[in-house]
Amino acid sequence: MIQFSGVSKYYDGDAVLKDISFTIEKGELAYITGPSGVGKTTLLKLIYCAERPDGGQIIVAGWDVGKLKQGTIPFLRRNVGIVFQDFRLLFNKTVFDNIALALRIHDMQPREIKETVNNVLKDIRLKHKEHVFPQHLSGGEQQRIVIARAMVSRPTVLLADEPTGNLDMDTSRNIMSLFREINARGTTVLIATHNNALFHGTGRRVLYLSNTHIEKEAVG
Amino acid sequence: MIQFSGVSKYYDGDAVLKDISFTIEKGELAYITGPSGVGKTTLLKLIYCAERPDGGQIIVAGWDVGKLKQGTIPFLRRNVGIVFQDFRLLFNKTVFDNIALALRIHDMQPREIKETVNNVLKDIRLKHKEHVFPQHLSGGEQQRIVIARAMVSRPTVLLADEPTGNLDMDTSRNIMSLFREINARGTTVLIATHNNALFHGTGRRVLYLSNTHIEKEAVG
Amino acid sequence: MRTLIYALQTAMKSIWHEKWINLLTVLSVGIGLLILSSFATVTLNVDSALKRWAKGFGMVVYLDGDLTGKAENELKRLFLQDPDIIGVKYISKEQAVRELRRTLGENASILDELDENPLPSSFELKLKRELLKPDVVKKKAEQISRLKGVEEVQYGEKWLSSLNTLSTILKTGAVFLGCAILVAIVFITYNTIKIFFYRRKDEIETLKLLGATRTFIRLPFLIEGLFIGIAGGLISAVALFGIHSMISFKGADILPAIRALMVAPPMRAYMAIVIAGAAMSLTGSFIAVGRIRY
Amino acid sequence: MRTLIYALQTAMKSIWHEKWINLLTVLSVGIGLLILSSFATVTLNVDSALKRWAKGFGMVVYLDGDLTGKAENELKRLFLQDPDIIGVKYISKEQAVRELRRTLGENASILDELDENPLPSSFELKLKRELLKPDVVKKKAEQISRLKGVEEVQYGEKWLSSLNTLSTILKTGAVFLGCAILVAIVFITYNTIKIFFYRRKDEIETLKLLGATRTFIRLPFLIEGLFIGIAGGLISAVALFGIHSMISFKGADILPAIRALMVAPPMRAYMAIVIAGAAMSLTGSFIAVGRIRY
Ligand SMILES: Nc1ncnc2c1ncn2[C@@H]1O[C@H](COP(=O)(O)OP(=O)(O)OP(=O)(O)O)[C@@H](O)[C@H]1O
Ligand SMILES: Nc1ncnc2c1ncn2[C@@H]1O[C@H](COP(=O)(O)OP(=O)(O)OP(=O)(O)O)[C@@H](O)[C@H]1O
Ligand SMILES: [Mg+2]
Ligand SMILES: [Mg+2]
Repeated sequence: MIQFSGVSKYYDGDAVLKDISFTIEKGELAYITGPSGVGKTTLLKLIYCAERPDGGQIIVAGWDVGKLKQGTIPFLRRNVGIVFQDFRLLFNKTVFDNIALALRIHDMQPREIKETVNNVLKDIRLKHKEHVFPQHLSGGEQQRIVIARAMVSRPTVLLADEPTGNLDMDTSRNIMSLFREINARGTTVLIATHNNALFHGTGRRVLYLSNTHIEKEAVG
Repeated sequence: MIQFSGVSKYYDGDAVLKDISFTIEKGELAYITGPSGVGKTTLLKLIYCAERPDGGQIIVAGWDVGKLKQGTIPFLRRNVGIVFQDFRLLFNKTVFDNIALALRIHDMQPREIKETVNNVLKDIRLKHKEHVFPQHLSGGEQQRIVIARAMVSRPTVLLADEPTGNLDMDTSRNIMSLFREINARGTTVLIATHNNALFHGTGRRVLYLSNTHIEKEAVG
Repeated sequence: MRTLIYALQTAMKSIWHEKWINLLTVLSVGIGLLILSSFATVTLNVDSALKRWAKGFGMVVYLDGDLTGKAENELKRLFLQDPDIIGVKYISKEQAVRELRRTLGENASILDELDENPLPSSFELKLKRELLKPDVVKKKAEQISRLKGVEEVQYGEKWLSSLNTLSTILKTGAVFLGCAILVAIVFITYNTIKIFFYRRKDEIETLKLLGATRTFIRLPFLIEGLFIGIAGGLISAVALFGIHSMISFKGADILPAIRALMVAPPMRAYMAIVIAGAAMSLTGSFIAVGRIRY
Repeated sequence: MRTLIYALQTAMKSIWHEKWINLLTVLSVGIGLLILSSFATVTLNVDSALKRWAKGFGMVVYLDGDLTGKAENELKRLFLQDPDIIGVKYISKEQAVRELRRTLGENASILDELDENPLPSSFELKLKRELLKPDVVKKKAEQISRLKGVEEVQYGEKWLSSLNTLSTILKTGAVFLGCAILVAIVFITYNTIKIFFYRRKDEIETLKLLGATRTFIRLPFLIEGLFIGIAGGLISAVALFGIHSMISFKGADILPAIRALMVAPPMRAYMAIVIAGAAMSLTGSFIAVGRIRY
């Protein structure tokens, strides 16, 4: 589903990722970890084509991401749900509309949108905040909305960047079980985090990023 | 230094904080904790007058915050350094200028600004990113810049909202020792976090927020 | 299709939400178009008036007093053959006196005291419109004045050159003003749409990351720009019509001829204003939205 | 003080950084001011021309042919005493003939054939400026025509009312256009400054939280608006001067009198344009920045 072959990425001449190769199979749930500034977010950006690789090849859901034309990028992104580290919620839209937007882009019918959004709001236990604007939510609540928006369109790939950075342990556990659920429905999930507690004892594959390369691969 | 007496705060009729009273002494370093959405950020906002209390009295560094006139608010805030949960870095200014801004507002001389900012950049180990724009930094690096900006003007009170949400354990420890250092120089520090690991074994005062009131006060 | 509906909804919401700034933009665009179209109308009118005058422009060829009827006919034949001359009118001594009498009005009685008619007979020649340039006319006049039996050739030298200069000045002015206002209108819309664009900058960045196509992102802004242009055009068309009616109504009191002289902008011109407004605003919006890069 | 320096730096950086949009704003403001001041100049000129004409406006009182010199003197005394009349000029029969001769020009020779002078003697009266309203003049004329020895009173009834209407129309137009363009200029600056404001919205929110005063936040925008207004004003002042010079230069070819007739905008007026531009733009910026609430 996600396949990196010899991928490199430089920023201003400094390598952030160098000759990275790995494969995430369809239906897998895997983690990327490593200290702050190691390149976890950069790696995810390469997958959804917000950055272009300086070398190597990236195949995501059959698309050769590095060679994608500008006009084709939206169609790749419709297959990829993203939990952004910096949230990117729209402050002039209610919680409901923020999530619904992802479906509008998919050209879904209004009635269907309503049903789907309400369901996902129940899943993240924020149905009562439906008509609230995001700036009136706590950091943790916002984080859950971002997760909801990423998964509501049932993408084939789900990328999550530090999805529990603003959550206490209880809520974190809750969110992680949500990810497992989505994964069970067939979505490939890739989670970037520095929080070892998230993958300890899960039995999932963990890629350890360190100083521009994948240092080791282990089972969490 | 910070004194809450019977403070309440309602959002749309729902109480977030109700009849809260506590005092943080000058020179203290204390923690506020509690699950996501309990009102930690709200409590901090009351201190720097981004929200007004619906009842009770708040005294910060001698100012009666609840009754501050619009024109006086900037002068309160110059005494309060804030590490925002959502960072609030300026993406059109370099790292250096982002931090320098806090000093320009304080009407400091350009030469002095340069020296002070360079020192603080060394403290957070990001001197080499001086001329980089924040959007080109990793989440953790951005977090450290926000901390630097909050403390560069040597405020009498420092508020930190989830200052390690985006940091791995190593960097977190580093940042916490920075806070202790600032505190040792006489600044009163109040840290809001859901991460128990941050205050476990520090011997500092911890306020446990739960369901609109302070449930218990303990030593971490 | 659903994209269009959604874009329309978004545009409508934005138009309503930002009604003041939209209203001011529409008014500014309307004022610009009104000034432009008023100036065009004035130029059109002046130009058509000039053309009329030019049409009436004639050379008067005074004949020697003692010329025989035959010689006069000879001259007339000559003028009629000349391809540059499109009208030849013979004015006899008697007609000349009658005209003078009319000119004198009340004082015409002095003419009664005359025994003999002192006025010469003359030809009034009309030149082809194309030749009505000061220097061409001058050459023609000299040429004619050298003919046998011609005493003198008179024509409004001063006026002719004035009319030409005035017409040129007005047309140059119209082109300059036109360009300036065109740029201004495009810019005003650009500015307003840019404001909306910046207000939604974060939103657009996020939309891009969520997989929205360029059309999905751009369409609401273009619709809003189109609306502004059409509304501005309509306002200025209505205002132009009002002003024109008022002037031809009020003006008729001053100068009854004004009604006959004034050229009303045709229906097509009003439509053109609206279309021009729409085109300018759309251009401005297009530039404001800019290239969208993922 | 350091705040001012910092604000100046910020404003300068923004002016340079956004040079295109700033240039277009300056040009738009300049065009608006130019149209406004051109129209004002035209109105001023027309009005002053009208005033001159009005000053030259006279009533001609034709006297009975058989009036004695004493009776004429009596009438003159009467006119001189009338407070409404500020100028009395006697035109004898002989002067009348001389004037007619001049009017006839070439054809004046017919007058030589006359034995007796058929023209009446007359008075030319000038009325006080304040009385130059169509109905007042009419009443006065009727009153005078009833005097003994007066044959007829003539005056340019049509023209007088035309001039009045024209002057009113122009002044009303100037006021309307003035308001419209004033609003447009304020709005254009508002729009541009608002764009800058929105671009820096996050920055401003953060500045507020970091303890910046309102002045610190607002000053750069106001300086930028002031700059736009002054630049626009200067451009339009220079353009107006250029156009005015060109017209009085070129126009002199057409109508030599134009140079004497034309009222040049005084130096003060040019300064006024710049100041007006600055004031309007500053107003626009002020509104754009809005109330800053912490
Ligand atoms: N657009 C950019 N231009 C230049 N340098 C960049 C850019 N984006 C990221 N970097 C740099 O690349 C490195 C990796 O950044 P990245 O955001 O991928 O880290 P990360 O692993 O997500 O860290 P964190 O856990 O702190 O979020 C950092 O040192 C950062 O400063
Ligand atoms: N401006 C607002 N208007 C309405 N409700 C608000 C507003 N700000 C916060 N709230 C609500 O108040 C509650 C407390 O929010 P707050 O941000 O203080 O939580 P928190 O303790 O900081 O949580 P977290 O750890 O997730 O950041 C939340 O339920 C939130 O939805
Ligand atoms: Mg990251
Ligand atoms: Mg919070």
